[in-house]
Amino acid sequence: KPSSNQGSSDNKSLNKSQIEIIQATNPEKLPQVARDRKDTLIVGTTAPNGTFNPIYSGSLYDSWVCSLIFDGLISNDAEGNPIPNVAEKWDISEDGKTYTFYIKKGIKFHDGKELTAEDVAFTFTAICDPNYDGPRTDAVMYLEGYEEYNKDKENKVKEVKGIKVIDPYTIQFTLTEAQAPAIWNFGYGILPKHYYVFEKGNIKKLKDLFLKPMGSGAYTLKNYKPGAEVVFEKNPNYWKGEPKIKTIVMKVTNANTVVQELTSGNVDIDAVGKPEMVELIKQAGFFNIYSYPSNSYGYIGLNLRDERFKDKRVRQALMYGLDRKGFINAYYKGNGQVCNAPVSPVSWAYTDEINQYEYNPDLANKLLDEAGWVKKEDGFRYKDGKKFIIHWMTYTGSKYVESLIPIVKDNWGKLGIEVVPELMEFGTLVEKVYDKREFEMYNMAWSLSIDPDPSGIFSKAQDVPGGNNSVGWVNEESEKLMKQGLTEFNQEKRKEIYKQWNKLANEELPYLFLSYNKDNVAVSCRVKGVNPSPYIDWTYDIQNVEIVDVK
Amino acid sequence: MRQYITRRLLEMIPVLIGISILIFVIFQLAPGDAVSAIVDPKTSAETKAKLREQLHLNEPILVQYKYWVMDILKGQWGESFYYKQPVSRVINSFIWNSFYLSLASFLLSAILSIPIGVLSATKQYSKFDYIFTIFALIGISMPSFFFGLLLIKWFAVDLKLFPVSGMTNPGSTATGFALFKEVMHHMALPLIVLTLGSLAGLMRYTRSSMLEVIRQDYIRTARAKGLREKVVIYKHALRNALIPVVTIFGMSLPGLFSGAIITEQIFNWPGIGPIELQAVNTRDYPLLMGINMLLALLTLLGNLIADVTYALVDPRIRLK
Amino acid sequence: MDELLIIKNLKTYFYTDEGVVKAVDDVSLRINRGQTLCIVGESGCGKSITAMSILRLIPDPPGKIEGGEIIFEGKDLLKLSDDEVREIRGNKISMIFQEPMTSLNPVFTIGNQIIEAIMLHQKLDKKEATKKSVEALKLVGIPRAEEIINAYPHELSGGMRQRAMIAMAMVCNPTLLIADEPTTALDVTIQAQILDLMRKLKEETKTSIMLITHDLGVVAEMAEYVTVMYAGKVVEEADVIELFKNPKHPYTLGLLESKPQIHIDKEKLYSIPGQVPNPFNLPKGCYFFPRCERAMEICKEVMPTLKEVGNGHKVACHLYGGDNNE
Amino acid sequence: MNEVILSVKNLKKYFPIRSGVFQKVVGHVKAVDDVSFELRKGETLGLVGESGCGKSTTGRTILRLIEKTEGEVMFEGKDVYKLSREELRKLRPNMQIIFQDPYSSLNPRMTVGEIVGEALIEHGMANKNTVKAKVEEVLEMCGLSSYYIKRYPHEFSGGQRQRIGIARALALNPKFIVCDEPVSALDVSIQSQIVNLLCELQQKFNFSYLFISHDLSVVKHISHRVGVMYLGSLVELADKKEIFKNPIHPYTKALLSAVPIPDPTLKRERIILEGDIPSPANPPKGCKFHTRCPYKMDICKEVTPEYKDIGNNHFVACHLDGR
Amino acid sequence: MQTVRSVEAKIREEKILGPWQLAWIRLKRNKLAMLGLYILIFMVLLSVFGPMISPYNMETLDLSNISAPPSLSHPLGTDEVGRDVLTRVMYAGRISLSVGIVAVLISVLIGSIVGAISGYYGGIIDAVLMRIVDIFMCFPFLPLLLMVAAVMSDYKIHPNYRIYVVMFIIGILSWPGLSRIIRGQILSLREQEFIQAAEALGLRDRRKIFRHLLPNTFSSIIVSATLEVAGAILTESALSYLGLGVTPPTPSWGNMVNAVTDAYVFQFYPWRWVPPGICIFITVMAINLLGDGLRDALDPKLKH
Ligand SMILES: Nc1ncnc2c1ncn2[C@@H]1O[C@H](COP(=O)(O)OP(=O)(O)OP(=O)(O)O)[C@@H](O)[C@H]1O
Ligand SMILES: Nc1ncnc2c1ncn2[C@@H]1O[C@H](COP(=O)(O)OP(=O)(O)OP(=O)(O)O)[C@@H](O)[C@H]1O
Ligand SMILES: [Mg+2]
Ligand SMILES: [Mg+2]
Repeated sequence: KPSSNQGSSDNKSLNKSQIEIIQATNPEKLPQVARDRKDTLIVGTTAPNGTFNPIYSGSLYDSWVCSLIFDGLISNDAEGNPIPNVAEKWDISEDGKTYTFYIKKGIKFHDGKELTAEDVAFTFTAICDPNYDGPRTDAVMYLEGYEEYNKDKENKVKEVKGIKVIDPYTIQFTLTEAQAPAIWNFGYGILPKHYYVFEKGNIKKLKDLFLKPMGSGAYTLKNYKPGAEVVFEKNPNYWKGEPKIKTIVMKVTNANTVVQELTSGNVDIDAVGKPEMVELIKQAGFFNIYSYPSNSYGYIGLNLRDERFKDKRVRQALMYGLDRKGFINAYYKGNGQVCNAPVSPVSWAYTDEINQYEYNPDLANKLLDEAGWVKKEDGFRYKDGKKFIIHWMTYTGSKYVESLIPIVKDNWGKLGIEVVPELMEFGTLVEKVYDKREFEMYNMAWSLSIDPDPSGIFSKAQDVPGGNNSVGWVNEESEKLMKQGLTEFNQEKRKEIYKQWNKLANEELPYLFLSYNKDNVAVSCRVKGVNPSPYIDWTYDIQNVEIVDVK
Repeated sequence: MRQYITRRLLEMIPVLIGISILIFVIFQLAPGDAVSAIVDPKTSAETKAKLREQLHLNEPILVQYKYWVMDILKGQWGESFYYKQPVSRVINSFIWNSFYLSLASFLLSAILSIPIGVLSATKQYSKFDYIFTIFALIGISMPSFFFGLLLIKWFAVDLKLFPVSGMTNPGSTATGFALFKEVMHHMALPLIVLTLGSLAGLMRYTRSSMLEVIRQDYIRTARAKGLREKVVIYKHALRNALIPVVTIFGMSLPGLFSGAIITEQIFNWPGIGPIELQAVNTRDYPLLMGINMLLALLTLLGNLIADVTYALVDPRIRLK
Repeated sequence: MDELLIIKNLKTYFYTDEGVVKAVDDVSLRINRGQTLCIVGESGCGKSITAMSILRLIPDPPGKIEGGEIIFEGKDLLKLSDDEVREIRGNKISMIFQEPMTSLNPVFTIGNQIIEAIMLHQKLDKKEATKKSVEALKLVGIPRAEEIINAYPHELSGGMRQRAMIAMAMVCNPTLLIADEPTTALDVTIQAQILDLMRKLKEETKTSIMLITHDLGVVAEMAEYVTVMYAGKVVEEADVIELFKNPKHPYTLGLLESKPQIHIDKEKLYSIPGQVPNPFNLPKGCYFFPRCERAMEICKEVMPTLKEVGNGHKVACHLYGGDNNE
Repeated sequence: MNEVILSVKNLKKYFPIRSGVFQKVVGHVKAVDDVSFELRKGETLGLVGESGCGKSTTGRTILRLIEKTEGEVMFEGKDVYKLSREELRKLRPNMQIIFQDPYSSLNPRMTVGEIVGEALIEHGMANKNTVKAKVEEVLEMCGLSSYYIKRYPHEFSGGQRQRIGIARALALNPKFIVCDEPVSALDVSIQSQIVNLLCELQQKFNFSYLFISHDLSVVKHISHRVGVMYLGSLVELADKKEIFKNPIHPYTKALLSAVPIPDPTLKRERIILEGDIPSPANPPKGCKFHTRCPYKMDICKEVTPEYKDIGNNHFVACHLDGR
Repeated sequence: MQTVRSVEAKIREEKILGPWQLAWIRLKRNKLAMLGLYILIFMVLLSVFGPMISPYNMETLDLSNISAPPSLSHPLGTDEVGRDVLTRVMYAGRISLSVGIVAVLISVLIGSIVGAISGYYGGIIDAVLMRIVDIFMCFPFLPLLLMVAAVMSDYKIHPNYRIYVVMFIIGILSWPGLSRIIRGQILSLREQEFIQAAEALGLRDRRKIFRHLLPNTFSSIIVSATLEVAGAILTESALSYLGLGVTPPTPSWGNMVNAVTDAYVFQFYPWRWVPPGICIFITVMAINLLGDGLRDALDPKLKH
């Protein structure tokens, strides 16, 4: 039954124990530079692109900028549930196709004008623009009248049918089909129409204002130095209350020097990659470290169009025959875990009740024997006179890959399978895998969205050139379950559906699942109110974040 | 000479056009495009197709080239796929940072390497020579990220003499001389790394061509005139030894603008080096074209300057 | 007499792969103030090296001054510091080198190279120095001197380069002018002009001249005293008139004989037979012995020493003095 | 006498003068300005003249080592300037040059053996095995011992270098040699040896020489005819005996009077030339010599004297014509 | 008379030594150059025979013993998957040495020939060749190399053979610079009189270029070659970023040294990057000593 979601749901499936917080042990070691910086918060980041517009921002880092400056209709809480933001509440119609949002009154943009339904309509219409070339199209594609509006270059169609302003504080969106995850399409920041307004087709106007963004958010952009930093000033009239920190600087850091930046007190918050680095930060003593599984997983893709890999037993044998735990221990040193299904442990759809594929070379050998791959005296397996050689395409510049290669080669070599790795630049690999589909085996990782719907990756519809189902896994049962999951609005029921689907994926192995890694975020002990977790970052409730004195 | 320069400048036009076509074709032939680089479960195949159309990526090379040329003729260099902004603006916002750093390093290494090279030559096989030879070889055989990290550890973390990275203090609003001082403070470490890398080449070239020259008869004449050894070496000998060095100087012109990928990355210097690499990764052709054409132009200019300088340095060379 | 330069037992050796070349071996010379000394001798006998040794310009390695003294105005040049020698070079002693092409720096204009010396030693400013160098070039007979000072060496003819070198050496009015074959590249009229100039310089400033040449005509015209060298050694020395009238050493005789003379026609020129000895393997006795028409047994074994044979005429030959009796 | 081996007609060579940063051409040095003569087989033509008057340039343009500006050079009936590079290259061994400046004409990185021997191999006159003997032979002919074969040019004295240059030219057995001051750097004993050698070779193989020298006594000894150049042009050309006995041009007279005599007791009257030495970039109008000529007349300032035969194969360009 | 004769006779028996033979004789006398040569030979031997002697295979991994510090059984410790660093360093030498040397040979060969021809002939030939050089220098190598890598993978060239292409590419990458340096010098050299002398002798252009002009640019060539050896060894690892270098698990010094990009490895696992770093340095040093010696040996004015 469609629900009217308000506030966090009763669903507490995010396993809190997944988040590990290491408290600062020696706050007094906080360097003087940090102590002296009373009203400025410095957050380490990878360089944003400067596309400071919520409907254009491509990278995570641009979206941080956007979430400081703009507010969306809805937002999400730490558990990954939608929560009200600009919209006080919302309704979803019975058929799941109509979304009505009720906007809180009195929200002001930075220039003091009030935020109304017109602005929301403007924002979503902009995404539908025929000349729109940003990454948000998927958010509006299922809006009624999208095609008409988007295909029309002569400016005959003036509005998108599915976007309807009911009154200044109510807006309604109509979709062509019902989909449970659709709610997430309404989280993007709202652009003030009076500021950004443009003729249909003249989307360039938006681009010209990338570096002069204006929204209703807690902060305003003060200064942007490309490749170096973004500086924000607080919005004293913020509708959720005046922010406590005057200035925020997003300073560009990199993996090589992040530890030095943090420990020398130059940066208050930053993500730290490797466990060894976490160790160094821990020793510094004045950081709280938040460590939790990220919403992603790494896998090996086998081309299921290849006769050899069509055989489930072969896939399973390869899975059993790979010491994934060994690899993860070597590479992540406790900062990762084995993955057995395409869902992250942080998701409410995650389940443990599946085959763990413990390292078992004997079983692997048995399965391969069964599949007809015979080991000859040269130590390799043959079938129909053909040697079992796998050409493995992988990408360069990654320590992950460099550790994985010797282990795969070694492990599968022992099974009698020769692996020939071939490294290429990531973009090349992507083209080969997704566009040309010329591969036997590759490896990559997926970074997932909050909603656990797997159809964006595994559906039959994605089994086209350019589609995400590169391995070509088409399974009737899976199609059925995914469809059910999409149209079911009750989370408990969806959870059950996805449990089944994950079991299926675990059995069928469209991918050889490898690993989950952990994110580690270091937050200086002088910063209060930042509690990063898989679904929320430091920008969450930024107006409540404060800098405190440390003894 | 004026004629020669004019001719060479005119020659540059077809060469640049040729190069632009060449670069364009190579970009098109290189695997992947700006859209295929997007790997996101939220982005469907349809959306990708739409984007391709929007960016003209589906059309034949020639048509795409036409679009690019038309953008150029309109006075802008097209729009970066990744930054969604005019290429000239993107380049402009990074290239000067690279230029300041590279120029400083170029000047520093020229100022250091020439005298060191000269001294190494005049005191061939002395302790001085050995020390700097070894120094130079360390400079070229060790990767720059190693030096970078080492310097950061020593000078930024342990001694706290210099900032770890960046070009200015976070959130700084300094202007004028204060800004200059701030930038210099941040520049020190990357400058050392870059200079160390380029020192060796110049130094060794200077040394070897000095070695050739200091045994010439006219050096003896200069000495016989009673000139001070400094004048003999730095005026009479160096001028003759400069020819290969001039070539290197000419060749370093594009380098002044192209940025140093690794050093800039390690020190988070907001230069163009990492941007170019990123443009390759994201297959941002308009941006790549822009950067490469700029560098091509500078390369041609640098070589022209070197050629003209030969004739100025060595009157025996006739330019035709 | 007022001695300006005394060279005592100078030894300059070259250490090469094949062995030691004793380019100058135990040479002693003296030049008085205002005197012109001519050095003649076989090509390769060490004339230029002797001259360069005076200014300490021997390329080291491979060359080395192995011994002796060079006393100039009472100071041993070989014992001076580099700075002190530099003070003397180009100022008190200047030298005209034998190879004008390679001795001029190809990348500086002629003027530049002359002006530099003037500015250094005469402390003149650039303008005056330029004026002076134009004058100097005119003095050595270079046409369009105003333009030539802006020309590069490769644009000049051999003779012009030579004259530029001469101008450069004379412009600072040295006390001692070492001229290493200064006029070989010049035509006779210019040669005459240059020789005149040198003579004038000598008369006016009491400059002493050490003139290395093999043109016996020039020797006859210029020299007051002549030294004849052979294979790194002095074999004969005498007053010029005495030497031409009364040459003693067989080599000197041969030299005088070989010279074609404009007034005398000969079918074939006389030439000294044989070859200059191998510098790495000099004969034990007199170096000239293998080529000498009047060689004796003793010449093969014993090296003759330089002996006075009257009239200030010295010769190193067993034919003269007592040695030949043994 | 024998057939003509070389004929030079109206040869001109102008060097551009450049100046300024942009190296603009601001004028020309008329290094060789309308020179014509013929040379026969077995003949030696002495060429004397003021230094810088264009003797070396004449020699080099004849061999096409530098390109002419105008005129014609016929060698053995072939126009040197009409040959292709390859044809010219094949012809090279027949016409050689001994350079005035020995040192700069020797490659500092080659041993004497190579310098002298390489062309022999290149032109197929010797092979790797026989070349050494040949080189030694030539070196010894020129008064250099064979033990010098492995040494480099900078290790030699000036005279020795000159002999290397001579050996290099002679080794190829050329029919015609431009001798650009081949003996001026040599001491007299070697000088006589070389002069004798050149004469001997000429007698034996009928060589022709263009013998450029300052040393009139040597020129007189070796030449059959003598040409006198002044400022890029020939001013007088005649038989040796004729020119030394009966010099007509005032410049020739001055030259002859300036020859030093190896006799310190002899003091002679010299014709001292006065006046400005004119520049080849801007030669005076009329007779080029008039600025320095002791006998100059008014006509000399205006009219260029014709270069003509005044009988006895005696060419001269002077308004006085000896009468 | 006698003595002179016999001496001459003795000397006459010797052959005319070519410049290379002379150089070799002189080189042998230069202790430092010989030291360089011996080190180089040692490095070559080590990388050829070292892996054969080692008890470990460069691929044998030991997940129970990762990033272990040097010990008796692993003199240089182990890497991130427990492989023996010493074995890998030795094996990497094969790749890096051959990349360094072959790439530089290619670059020197093309660079000096193009530079010499261009400088010697001048005119149109120079203009054309230098424009080609210009174009090469303007080439966007990153995308080009991506393309090459993709083509190689399309044609299923075995990753192990790609290293030859890499050598070639590095060589091709670096010749234009050298050729401009050489050309610059030749431009000045060809105006010298000895070239006129060579012309007068009727020597073929080939000989003039290779015997008369190029040897006079030797010091530049040698300097650039020594600098490039180091460059090539390091470039190889940069190329692997574009998918062109050696394929893991095959090691190369450049790749191993690259481990230092990890700040942690840099600080705590020095045995993983110091040895390959030292190998590169020693090799470059050796080549430099040898090059310096060779230059001196070929410079007749520097005889001792
Ligand atoms: N760098 C050197 N290495 C070896 N031997 C040398 C070197 N320089 C000169 N010599 C030798 O020293 C000897 C003397 O040379 P020097 O130049 O003094 O002769 P010279 O008397 O000036 O002859 P010339 O009249 O031909 O100029 C010669 O035999 C020459 O070969
Ligand atoms: N490359 C050049 N560029 C410009 N001018 C030149 C060049 N070569 C020679 N000249 C000029 O040409 C004239 C003739 O020079 P050339 O060398 O032929 O004289 P020469 O008669 O051989 O003199 P010398 O007896 O001194 O050798 C001189 O004025 C000289 O300055
Ligand atoms: Mg000499
Ligand atoms: Mg001449």
